Amino acid sequence: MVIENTFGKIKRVDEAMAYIKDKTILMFGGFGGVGTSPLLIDEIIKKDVKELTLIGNDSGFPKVGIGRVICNGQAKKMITTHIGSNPVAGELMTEGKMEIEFSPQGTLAERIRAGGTGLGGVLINVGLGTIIEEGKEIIQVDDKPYLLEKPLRAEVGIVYAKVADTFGNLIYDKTARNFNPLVAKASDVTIVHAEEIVPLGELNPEEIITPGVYVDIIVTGKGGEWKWVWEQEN
Amino acid sequence: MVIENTFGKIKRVDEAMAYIKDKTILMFGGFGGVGTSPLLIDEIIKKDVKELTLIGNDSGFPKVGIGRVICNGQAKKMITTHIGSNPVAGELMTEGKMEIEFSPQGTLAERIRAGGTGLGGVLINVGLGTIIEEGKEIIQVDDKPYLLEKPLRAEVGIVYAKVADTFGNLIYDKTARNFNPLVAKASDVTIVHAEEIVPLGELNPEEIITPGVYVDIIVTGKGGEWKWVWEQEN
Amino acid sequence: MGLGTRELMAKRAAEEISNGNIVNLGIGIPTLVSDFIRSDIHVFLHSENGFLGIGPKPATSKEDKNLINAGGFPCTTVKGASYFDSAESFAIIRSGKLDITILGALEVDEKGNLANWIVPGKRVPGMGGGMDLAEKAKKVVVVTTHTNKNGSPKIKKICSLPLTAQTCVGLIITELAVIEVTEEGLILKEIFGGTTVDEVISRTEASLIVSKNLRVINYE
Amino acid sequence: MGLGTRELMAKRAAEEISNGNIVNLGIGIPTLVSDFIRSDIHVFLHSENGFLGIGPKPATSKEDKNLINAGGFPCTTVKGASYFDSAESFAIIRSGKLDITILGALEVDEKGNLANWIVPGKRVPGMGGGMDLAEKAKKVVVVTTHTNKNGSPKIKKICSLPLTAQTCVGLIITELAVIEVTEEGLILKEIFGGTTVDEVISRTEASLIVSKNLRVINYE
Repeated sequence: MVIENTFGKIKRVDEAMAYIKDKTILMFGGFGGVGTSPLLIDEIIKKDVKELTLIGNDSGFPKVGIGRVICNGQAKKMITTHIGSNPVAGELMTEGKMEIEFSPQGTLAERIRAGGTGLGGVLINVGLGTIIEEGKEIIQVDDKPYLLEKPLRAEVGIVYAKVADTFGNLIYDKTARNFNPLVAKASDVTIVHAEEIVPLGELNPEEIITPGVYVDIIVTGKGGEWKWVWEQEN
Repeated sequence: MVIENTFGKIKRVDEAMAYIKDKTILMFGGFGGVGTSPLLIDEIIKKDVKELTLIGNDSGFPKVGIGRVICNGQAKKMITTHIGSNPVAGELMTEGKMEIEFSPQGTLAERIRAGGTGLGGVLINVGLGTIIEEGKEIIQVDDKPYLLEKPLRAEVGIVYAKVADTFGNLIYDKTARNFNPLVAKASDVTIVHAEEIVPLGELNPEEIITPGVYVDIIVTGKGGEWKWVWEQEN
Repeated sequence: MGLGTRELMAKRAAEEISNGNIVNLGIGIPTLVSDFIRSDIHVFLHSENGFLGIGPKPATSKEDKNLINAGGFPCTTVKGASYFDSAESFAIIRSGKLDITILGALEVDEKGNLANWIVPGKRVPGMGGGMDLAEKAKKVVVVTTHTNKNGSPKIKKICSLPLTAQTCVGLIITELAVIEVTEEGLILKEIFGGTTVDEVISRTEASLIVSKNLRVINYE
Repeated sequence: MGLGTRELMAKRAAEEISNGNIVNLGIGIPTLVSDFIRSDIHVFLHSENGFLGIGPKPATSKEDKNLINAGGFPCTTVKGASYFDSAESFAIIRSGKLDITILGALEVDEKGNLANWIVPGKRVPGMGGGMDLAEKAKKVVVVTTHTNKNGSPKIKKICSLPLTAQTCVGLIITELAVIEVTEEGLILKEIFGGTTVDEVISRTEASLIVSKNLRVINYE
């Protein structure tokens, strides 16, 4: 099967990594590490870029997902919902070495979607009467209070897909979908690690989850695969 | 193939129609009539309910889609983006017999999505400096102005799907998808006209567009099929 | 063989689930609830990552690294399951389509306020999807030990820890009792066999109204 | 056989489209543009209803009632096409992923303001997706007759009709000329063979700055 790089989006991993630098605002797909690209995480660690701002659902596990980047001391800030599965993230926060901004999970997902959808913000009433209110504007709609939640975008987004065609149309695998379609849309440069790249026309238009219009760079290859916590337990 | 009505969602058309009454706020899927259920439109006309508030992309054509309901004098108000393809809608508006509230198409889609997603509103900067601003609150986010666009929900939504399983998981057909997945989520009672109903487990979980959690009633059957404008021209 | 304390609580929580319900189970004891759902009803278990229709745990070596529940453990699917992204997953919660969520707690109080995400200065794991679930599920059932490790009551007059959500809890299930949150206050509806009303009251900081139809739960 | 006026305008508009572009064509003359896109480049045509990758018109009797473009006509797909709902369709537009939209106009003015959706008291069809497209496409190309049916200029100093979007237009293509909207004002860059700069100026209400490198377009 000959893959024509019609749109010039298929690149080598080192070409993709040129976009990830010190201080890059980096958004990542994944939930507990599932759906985070092992290959791109590995490359970020090898390149050892510093002072990243990370945006994503959680801080992974110490040896799984974005947790590896955090444990390698590469992040100065994280916007996330949960760091409980990675004790190192908690230590870095306590020691003041990594700033953490918590968002409720559904709110984080909507903020990223808003960033990818060109919205100026969304009004959400989850977190009212809690410390999540702090610093946020409260907007009344028909006499009910909502928090003004601002959109989130990143300079670079890393996305893990099952299959990409050469335009960057993507499908995902089961629960590895999670935040990936949201991240794909909310990043200035979207880098996709696809397990497989297929020619244009191979994907069923009904089944495409992310239209290729959002994808800038497609890489493929093996590397960085981690042992899952449940494999470690066995 | 035996269809078990495990969730009691599969009903007769007359049972479904009991939810559509005089003054019902009714949201409909479809774009230029494509993706609007011919069967349910036909039943609405037969039942001749009055003073409906209609929410949907456009007013169809006089003999196509929601246009048939409008031409039958059943709507007192419509929230929509375009009525140009149905001259009767324009006449009713001019004569003061049907109130029209226009929303830009992307804004209407987001307002319906917001209604189906439990948001209090979305901030959009399409329509700034136009008459779409009128009566809307302007919210500054990081010193940029946005219109506060309120969510839209309906009492009843009518949705046209290609296949439903017995839980109401739905897939659509090509461009007949359009507003249907949004309407399915934004209605207190979602009535789906599916071309086919299949047993639970027949649909691939990766390909389901609307999770059945949003669907209350599933009907199937033929009726009301119209001749498309491009067929009339031939 | 009798059930352990955790299983008793899980079994009681499962009684809250009806046919056709959409249910989200938190991690810990709530996860055990799925083992006790009646086999003659059809419910869909929701997973925050983006998935409706969690099935049983897979056999060892049959795990799929891309089919994982929100707690991080391999799972399977039931018939009628669907995958979606995390925004859609929380749209289901936020739009009120979740019938029941069963959650753990650090503290619950007389108004049904819930604190279960942070112990300032000690444990700051983040709220994950807890705020969305507590705020938006139609019914919030809390399953928790009656007191904490030091023996201090977790059912308080007023929560002292930062809240997860206000006035959200509907039912509290502990190893001692089942307590309903109402506008009149906390109603002690049921006690497990082996304890007494007096013991429950003495180990609860909040005021309890004892139901006239008190049920004593004796499973098996 | 020479091209008609409409086709000339469409052909000129097609020159604005480059390889890999995501393009939305309005109804009327803009729809004709697809016939003139260079065959050696690969572009994706976007349809507001929820579809990227519009292909050619199907043969008669090969139409699919569920495969329709935003203008209401049957169409086909190209390789790499994808379907999505209408919210996602406008997310593509609103997030700035549309490279070019080619639209009709009732009026355009010196600041690039566009009016193309309403003639108060006369024609009130609604804006459809026009506001989103005009406000959010990276480049807005207007294709319009130079004057209206009464011979009045459509390129005005200030639009008198209600606006579709402010300062959005980048390029104006008429049957007489190609005019670029810049911060300095409207630049007359090209005229079609058969007209003169003087004729263009006389039929335009807005001030025009004549380009020093004026191109005369003579197709074929």
